[in-house]
Amino acid sequence: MKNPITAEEAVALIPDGASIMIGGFLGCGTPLRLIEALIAAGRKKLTIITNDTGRPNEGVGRLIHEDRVSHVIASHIGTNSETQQKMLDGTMRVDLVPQGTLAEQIRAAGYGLGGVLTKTGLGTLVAEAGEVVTLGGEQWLYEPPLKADFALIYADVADQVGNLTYRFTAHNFNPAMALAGATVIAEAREIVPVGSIAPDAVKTPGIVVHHLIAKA
Amino acid sequence: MKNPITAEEAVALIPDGASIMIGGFLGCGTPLRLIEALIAAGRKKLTIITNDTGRPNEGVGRLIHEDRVSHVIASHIGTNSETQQKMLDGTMRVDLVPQGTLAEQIRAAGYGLGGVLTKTGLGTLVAEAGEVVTLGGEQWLYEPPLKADFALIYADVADQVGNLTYRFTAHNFNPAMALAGATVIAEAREIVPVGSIAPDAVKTPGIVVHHLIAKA
Amino acid sequence: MSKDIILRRTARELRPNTLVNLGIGLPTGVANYVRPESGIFFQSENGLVGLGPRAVAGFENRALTDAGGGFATAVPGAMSIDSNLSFGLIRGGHVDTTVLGGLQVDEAGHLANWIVPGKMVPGMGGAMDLVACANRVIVAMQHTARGAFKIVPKCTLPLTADRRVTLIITEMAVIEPTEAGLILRERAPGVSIEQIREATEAVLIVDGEVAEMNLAA
Amino acid sequence: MSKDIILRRTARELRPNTLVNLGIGLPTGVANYVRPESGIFFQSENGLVGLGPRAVAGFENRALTDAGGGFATAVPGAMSIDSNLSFGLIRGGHVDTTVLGGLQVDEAGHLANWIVPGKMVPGMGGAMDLVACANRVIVAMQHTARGAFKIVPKCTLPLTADRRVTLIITEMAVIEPTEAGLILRERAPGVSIEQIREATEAVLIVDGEVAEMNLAA
Repeated sequence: MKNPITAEEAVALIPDGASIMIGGFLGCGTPLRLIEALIAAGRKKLTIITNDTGRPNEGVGRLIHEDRVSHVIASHIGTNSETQQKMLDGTMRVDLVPQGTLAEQIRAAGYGLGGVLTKTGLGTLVAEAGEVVTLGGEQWLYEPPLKADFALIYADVADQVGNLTYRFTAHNFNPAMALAGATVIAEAREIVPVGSIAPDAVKTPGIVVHHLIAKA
Repeated sequence: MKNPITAEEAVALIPDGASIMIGGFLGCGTPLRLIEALIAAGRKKLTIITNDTGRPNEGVGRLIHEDRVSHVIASHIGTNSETQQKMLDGTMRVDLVPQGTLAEQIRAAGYGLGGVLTKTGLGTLVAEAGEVVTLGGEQWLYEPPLKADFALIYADVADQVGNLTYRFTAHNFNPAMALAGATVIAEAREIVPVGSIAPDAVKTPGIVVHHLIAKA
Repeated sequence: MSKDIILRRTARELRPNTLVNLGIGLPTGVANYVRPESGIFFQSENGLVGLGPRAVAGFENRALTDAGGGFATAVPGAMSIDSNLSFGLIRGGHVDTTVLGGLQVDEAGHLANWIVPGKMVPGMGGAMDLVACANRVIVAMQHTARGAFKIVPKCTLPLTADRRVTLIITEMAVIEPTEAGLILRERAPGVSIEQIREATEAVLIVDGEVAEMNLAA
Repeated sequence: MSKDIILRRTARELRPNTLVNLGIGLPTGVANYVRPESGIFFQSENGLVGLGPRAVAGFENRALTDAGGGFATAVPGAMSIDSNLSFGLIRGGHVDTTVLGGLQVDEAGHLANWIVPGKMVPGMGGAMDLVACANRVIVAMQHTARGAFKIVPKCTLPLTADRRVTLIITEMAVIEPTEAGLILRERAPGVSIEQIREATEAVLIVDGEVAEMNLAA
């Protein structure tokens, strides 16, 4: 059983400069209460690993707007002009990664695999920055596993041992990130008693979730 | 929508000498009707990729007992003395692969990845037969993707477009194999109308399933 | 209407009972020209097989969005997928056809559609996976960009993949990239080969008859 | 009873609120010595987090089996997992402790438990993943096999992994493999250091006090 903690207590565990995975896709499946708590707690110089950076001053974009991020690893920042501007200014480092590669790099870290071998990015700028290897008689782009100090997850339903379900397109990066953070903190729409979620419906086992945020 | 076909019609698509992935773990989640149909149709010289080979003359063991298999790729054959005997006799080729590596090799094929990088097997007989590579500054055992001509899947519930769910420990290799066969044939405990399975509960999208067997 | 021609013609390329990914913007409109009984499922790479039309106002669900972040719906028989399975379907060749817009396509059939260095840095999102790995890649776009050529001898913008795309469909023409170069396959009703060549910087090969586009539903 | 000593002592090594994998055979019995309020979840690598006791006759479910193929149960809060997630949990270090039997363990702390070449070729199943990747590997086994040494200077059987196991627990002793060699940490009640040494072919290092095993629940 998890002990309920507040979003404030959870982010107190996160130091300045930490690397943080944040679930969500343009705000869908993004742990918004944890993001606001990070801002309220004054955290800064964060490295964030996330699909996109939301929209200006919305979702993950709140952290960009409030200048809390020094480094972004993402696949798409086209919906956030502030992220693009800081990247072009050179005031924030942004590494862009193909979305499928990013998802597999995160999974590789959580699943104890040595990285990703993909055709995606071969013959492009992405391969110039990466490592092209020949394995099994074919060329592949190798990308290493991607870990983080923390993973902030948004779930639909959580039970009291931390088992998680996700809803529709709010799955996205959350299930993979839930195994790839050294400390995993989950925020859920709803918390139910143990045994309320059928074993076949659980998508993340509670045993990998370190902290579950109490209801708002 | 799929057109219902019988198990007999399905195995008529499979030639002698084909490579076939078969889901299941010691008979749990194994497509037994398709196995019996393969035997009845006289198929032989098959290569089968499967976690284990069941028990003597049970589950996948039926194919071993009936001498239909020339090559097995599996992780464990300790429960089937017939498989072990044929391996020691040299009358059947058996390649043994660590279970987690086998699962990822199958997934890699279905997911378009170049193979698996794992610590499992380093410093053992498995690594002597494989390829040890240094990537990201560490040693890994590389194993290539594993495809097959056919994948035979056992699902719990299927809808009429072929969406599949699995039950408890009957998931095992089925979800990964469902993406790794050039032709995917599914057998289900129950078939329900489209829309009867909630989108969050589906584990294999029907669009990757080529044939769904009619109820017995 | 030029957009209508592109959408109608592209819809005819989709194959029954397959998985199709439509890019943000113009390609999204292709769905309106596909009959429900086709058995085609649309993938939304953010997490759905079986994307339906946009949600009607009042029935939005904040957990059901499309790849552009808009409120979406799901068809009966839809499946929620995480990003790993979503891109597994793409990289693994389970997406039969992807339809994307383009900034440039060249004589090698290479597509550039993700960055204008120093000016526009949106990131590649899912485009590189889609273009490198989908079975068939259709570039559906306006033939020119406010007078500037988009079908060029060699892309000057960074490529999305080193793969040759399957087909280019514009309001003027259907062009097939091949090993030999760009073959002009079809022309829009009332458009001449000469007009297409004028709007195209790349060399277009005419190989036999250039049929008029069939735009029937 | 010797088996009881091994199970009781091993159970004390499991840490609250962690994921634990118990091998087929003797290790399975460890679960009977773990209190439900410990927050420990048992993994069955064939597809479950939250394995419960064997099913009672009449309430078996053919879709719910353990890694040995026996009819099993699930505890409240259990999760069904496919083989990929199951081994992701193992390789990714989410399994805190695995308890396995052994054929041989040597002075380097290496374990051999999957093959007797030419005689017994069961295959490694999940053993190699578990031994190479679980956070902690406990070998729980009889000290000797019908008189033959099992704790040896160097394994003569093929290794399961090149990783040093965490602890060896037998009915006679608790032994910790270290860089310096095998350190004798504890002895079973009534068993002398001399008796343990006689039953052990490998060199055992005695480094300070060798306490008597605590077998309290």
